[in-house]
Amino acid sequence: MNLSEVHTGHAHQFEDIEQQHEAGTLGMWAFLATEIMFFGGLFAAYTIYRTAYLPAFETGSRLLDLRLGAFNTVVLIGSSLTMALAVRAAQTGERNKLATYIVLTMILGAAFLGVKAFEYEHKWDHSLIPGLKFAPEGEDLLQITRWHAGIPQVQLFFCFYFFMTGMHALHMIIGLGLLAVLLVRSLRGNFSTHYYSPVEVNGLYWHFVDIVWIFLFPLLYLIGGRY
Amino acid sequence: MHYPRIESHVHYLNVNYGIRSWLFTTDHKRIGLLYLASVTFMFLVGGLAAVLMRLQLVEPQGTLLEPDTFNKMFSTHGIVMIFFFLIPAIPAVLGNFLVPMMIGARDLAFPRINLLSWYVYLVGAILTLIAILNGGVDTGWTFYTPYSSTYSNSNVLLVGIAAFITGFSSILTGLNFIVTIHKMRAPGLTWSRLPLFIWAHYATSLIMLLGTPVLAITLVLLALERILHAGIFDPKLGGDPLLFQHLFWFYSHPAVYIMILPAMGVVSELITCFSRKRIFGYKVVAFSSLAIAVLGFLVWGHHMFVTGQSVYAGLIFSALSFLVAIPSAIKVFNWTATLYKGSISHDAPMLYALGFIGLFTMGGLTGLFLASLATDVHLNGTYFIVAHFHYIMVGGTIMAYLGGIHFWWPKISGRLYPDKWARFAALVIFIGFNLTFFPQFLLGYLGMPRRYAFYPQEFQVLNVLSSAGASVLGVGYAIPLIYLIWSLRYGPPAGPNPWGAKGLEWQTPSPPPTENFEETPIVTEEAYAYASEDHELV
Amino acid sequence: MSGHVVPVRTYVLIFLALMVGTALTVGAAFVDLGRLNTVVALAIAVCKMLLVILFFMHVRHSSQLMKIVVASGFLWLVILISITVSDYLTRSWIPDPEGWGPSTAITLPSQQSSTAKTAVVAEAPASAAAQ
Amino acid sequence: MWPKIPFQPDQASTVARDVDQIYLFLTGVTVFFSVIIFAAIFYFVVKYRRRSEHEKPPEIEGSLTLEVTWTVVPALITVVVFVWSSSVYFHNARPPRSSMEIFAIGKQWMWQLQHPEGPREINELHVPVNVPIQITMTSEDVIHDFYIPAFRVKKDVLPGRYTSIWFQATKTGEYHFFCAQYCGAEHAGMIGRVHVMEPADYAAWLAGGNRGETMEKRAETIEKRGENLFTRLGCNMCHAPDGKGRGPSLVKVFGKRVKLNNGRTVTADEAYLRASILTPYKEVVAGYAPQMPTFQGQVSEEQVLQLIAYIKSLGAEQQSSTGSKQP
Ligand code: HEA
Ligand code: HEA
Ligand code: HEC
Ligand code: CUA
Ligand SMILES: [Cu+2]
Repeated sequence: MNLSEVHTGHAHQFEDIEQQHEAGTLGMWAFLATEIMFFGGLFAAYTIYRTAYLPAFETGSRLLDLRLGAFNTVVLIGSSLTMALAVRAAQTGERNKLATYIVLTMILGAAFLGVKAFEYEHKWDHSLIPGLKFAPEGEDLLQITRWHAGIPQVQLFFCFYFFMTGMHALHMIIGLGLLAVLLVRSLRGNFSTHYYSPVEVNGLYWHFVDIVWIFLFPLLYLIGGRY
Repeated sequence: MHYPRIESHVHYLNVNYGIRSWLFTTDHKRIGLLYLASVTFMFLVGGLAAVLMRLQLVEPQGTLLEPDTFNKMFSTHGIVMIFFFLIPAIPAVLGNFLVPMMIGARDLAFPRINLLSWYVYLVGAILTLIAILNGGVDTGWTFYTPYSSTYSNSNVLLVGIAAFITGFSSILTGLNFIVTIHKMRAPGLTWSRLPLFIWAHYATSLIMLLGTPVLAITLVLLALERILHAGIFDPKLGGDPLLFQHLFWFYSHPAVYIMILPAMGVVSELITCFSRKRIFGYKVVAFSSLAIAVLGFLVWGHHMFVTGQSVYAGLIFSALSFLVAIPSAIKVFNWTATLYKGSISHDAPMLYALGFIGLFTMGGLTGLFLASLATDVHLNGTYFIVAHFHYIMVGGTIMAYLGGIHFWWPKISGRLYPDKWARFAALVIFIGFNLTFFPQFLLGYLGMPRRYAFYPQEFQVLNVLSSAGASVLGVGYAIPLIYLIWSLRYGPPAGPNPWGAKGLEWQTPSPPPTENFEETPIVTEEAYAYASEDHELV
Repeated sequence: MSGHVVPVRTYVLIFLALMVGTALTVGAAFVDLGRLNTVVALAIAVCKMLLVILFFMHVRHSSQLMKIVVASGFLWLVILISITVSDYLTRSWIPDPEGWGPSTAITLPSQQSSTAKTAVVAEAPASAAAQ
Repeated sequence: MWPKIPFQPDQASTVARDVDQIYLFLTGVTVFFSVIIFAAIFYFVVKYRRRSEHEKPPEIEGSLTLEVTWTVVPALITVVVFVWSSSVYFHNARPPRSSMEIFAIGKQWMWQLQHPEGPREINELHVPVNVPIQITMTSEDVIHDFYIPAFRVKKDVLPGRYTSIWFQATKTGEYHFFCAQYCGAEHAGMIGRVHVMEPADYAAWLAGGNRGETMEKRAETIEKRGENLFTRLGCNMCHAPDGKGRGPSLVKVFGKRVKLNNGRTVTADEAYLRASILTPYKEVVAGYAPQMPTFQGQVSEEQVLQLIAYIKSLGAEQQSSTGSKQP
């Protein structure tokens, strides 16, 4: 939707703004159904290998930093809250609040990605990168043998760790890009109580990415327990 | 009767000119034509590969191509025909053109996403062509691991990425259709009044939305596995190659219904129009499209009966495969019953539609041989399967596609094509088709495996027959290509409704104006209400 | 355009509930519940997801159609996972009645141990599930 | 002369007849429905052809009776086919206990077939007629597929796993076998011949009478080769027959219910033995430390099979031996 559409009210193919709004929301939800299946392929593969190689997956899970994972969970849920508040601000036409909440959401999103990058670097230092540099050492190795898990199977766990969190991070990055556009538009005053569909649609996307993480966190960081 | 010359009104083709007006168009009709040009090109590429294969297979020793080259040919053929021709063919060409018009809308819900989908398709197609010219790919269209992930020395990565990208064009098209059909129907156009073409596209879109992403992620995994060798599909590192097959077929079986459902929609339109009758059992036919789409998601494992899948899973998949055949059967019977006491004309589109019913029936019924476990053990991986799916995809979908192109050509171009040639071509294609692929059923039963660059002597006769048929078929396809292009310039003007058909798309001039209708139509009757008034042929 | 405006309080409450959920999952990971650990973790995740979907994403106040779209997305995920898993779980179930010798394995390498070839059918599901 | 077109492959195994019957039935169904549909279309198209542009056909909504009929009839047919076909398939999923066992290894692009008595063949397989034969198969690289059209049997051959087929030939003669899963450049060349022989001829062949060139000259039994390997790889250093080594004794381990240190109990079948050699850390016998090194990468699939055959020859617990030795 470009600017001219905002001024004329709705795009030419729609009857009115209401129809356009509904179409946008339905479109985003349909897209999210697609996204569910996109991640779904990964979750299915994960389920199979986790069932098959539980000890190895537990070992792998213990090599992740639980604190960072939990911290990121909090950050991301926080960003979902600010996003929800942003949508609300758009609904009620509070422009300044809208921009503020978008900025907050972006900050939290960026914080999440920063922590993720830190974790990745840590994994690289400890040679836990499947395919490229996978040679768990020292205490890590000890743990692995203690649990009688095969190194290749632990590597599989790390495949999933990187594929899943990587895919998720990619979605976050795209989300941040979308938010940046949204921020500019909100600062330009493009949205009103009559027209805030893009804010809402972006919000849906952001919450979805949050939901993916809500599952990734226990499935990757918490399996096998820490007792 | 007098109708204005095409040039005399402003329509989507002459509203503006120049390459930019096409490349940046958001008009669904123009995008449909962009797709038409690109899928036709890809069909010729895939067809060329088929021609080379059939030439090679005339002789048992196969001296024309190196085995390696032959493998690249059938891979190219399968990948191009499936991902770049048949999946977009009807939805992205006819669907794009017709879905908004049939429901009385001015455009699809997201015109720019629609254009984007074409560009995405284009990028995928170009990458594939680059990969083919750069040495090709030799994994077959199924990309089975660990061959594709570890052992193949060809451009698997590039083609995988290309297929991944193209998948998104399919997703975007499906998304657009779903939203458009839900939200943008003309006043009075209730669900029970929708043309069956729309129902079929709705069902197809469901599959595109829910199935394609799984293929996408699978190809990502394949690509990563190929780059990193981390072991997801490599048994040496604890992976399971069968998991790839599960994920692949989770998309690719439903994908065969992406290929057939729109064709069924087209045939419903053709049969009703050319027998001037309401469809027999509208509700059943509409509902069976949805049933096929949903049940189609539950049967993917029937491609894995002999690959080491659990015997019990095999039983379940077999039973469900039989189940999904029932709604198809219902459709076939209803189409046939629609003919009863009709006023049947023998125009070219109708010939294609009738050809579709017959050949789809044969193709579908031979699918039962494969859904049945004991016989599939023998037939899996043989030419029987090749024959099965060509009967459905070439004998079925392409027939319907050509029928649809002929039917709506006057609407698309505003011109009529030479009817005699069209009927002649339909006949040549029908004969050539059967000559090409019927022998392959026999070959398969005799045990000739597919994807063989050379083969034992005893299979030669049938292979020669098949190759002979392919040349007839090739000629058959060339004829419409020529006269349709010819008609663009020399065809007589068609008028808004040359067939006396009922859909909304026929109530607007040919070619239609950019916004499709002068004013939004209001629908007051059921679909195919041919009995409601006298037909004036226009 | 008239969307349903949810009070800020609700959002904050949902946020707090999500925090509690997070704390619970982390806590549960430190308690040995055997195989229940996974079940608990997933149950909590599903609850959190529902909260996000219903409130943050406004599905609670959306049309029937929206609800169906959301539900079908998850239904399809369940189809994908459950049928695929059913293959893996039953691969080692080859029945082995009298008169028929052990048939060779069709399992993932790791499941080979549980390939209880001599086990009778009734016993097999248990051994497969024990994975 | 007009060349003769064959319509049916040789029918040379016990299951071939069963499969062909289903095939024939399905052909009947296909012909029946195709003829009905084609005939109806043709009849309608001629009878009701459009005679004038102003024809007004009667309005027909549909008919519930008809809809139900043509839903139920195909449904019943499919139920029949499903039950029939699945029972044949299911029956064939389990080799009879008295089968003679042959090992097959697929690799790009050849088949290696190993007889229990020692002879090893490449792309040729000699078997006696009227004896159930089980082929246990694995692959060294990609997925292949062992397919004998005349016997109507086929199964994918996977790396890292054992799959098997079995058949009982009913007619002596020579039949093709093919690789039916695409496996690379020479996929089409991965074919060979089964020679089905009278048992006496087979015995003579085994004894070295008329072997083809593809066969190895010196035929040690597979167990003997396994035994040599067992020493060469140093297995015997840890696995003393009296169980006093670092590892458990392997005498009579095959078919035994083994207790693992994680509390589970498993049956020591071929797959278990294979896993013990290649991934020993995964299943550790109760009472032992996970000290056994992996032999992954040091032994080929063929050698694994030889080791397994040797371990099996050390005796088996109870009923579980797969291969009774020979007819
Ligand atoms: C458009 C494409 C399309 C369609 C619609 C279908 C439709 C069907 N297919 Fe096909 N199939 C393919 C394309 C398609 N297939 C392809 C490409 C492959 C190979 C892939 C590869 O390996 O490369 C394949 C492979 C394939 C296999 C795997 C074989 C193997 O690899 O071992 C199986 C097995 O069950 C199968 C079954 C079926 C069935 C039961 C249907 C059913 O939906 C058919 C239903 C239709 C009818 C039944 C006809 C109408 C009915 C009547 C007139 C009434 C009488 C009816 C009854 C008595 C039931 N197909
Ligand atoms: C939409 C799908 C589609 C279509 C339309 C076709 C069309 C054809 N196919 Fe294809 N086919 C597949 C999908 C399709 N196929 C798939 C998925 C496979 C499996 C691949 C795999 O194993 O991975 C396959 C495999 C396959 C094989 C088996 C290869 C093997 O296993 O070794 C063969 C062999 O005969 C074959 C033949 C043909 C022929 C003769 C046509 C003909 O209909 C083609 C006719 C078209 C033309 C001849 C081009 C048009 C010609 C002109 C307009 C004239 C001018 C052109 C020139 C001068 C070139 N196909
Ligand atoms: C360093 C000593 C060592 C060597 C060398 C060794 N093993 Fe073992 N093996 C063990 C130990 C210890 C165990 C028991 C613990 C376990 O299951 O991992 C064992 C277990 C086994 C088992 C499972 C036995 C059972 O009772 O279930 C088999 C089979 C086996 N080994 C075969 C072999 C073969 C074949 C070789 C040679 C290729 C070999 N081993 C070499 C130490 C060894
Ligand atoms: Cu081996 Cu094909
Ligand atoms: Cu299928």
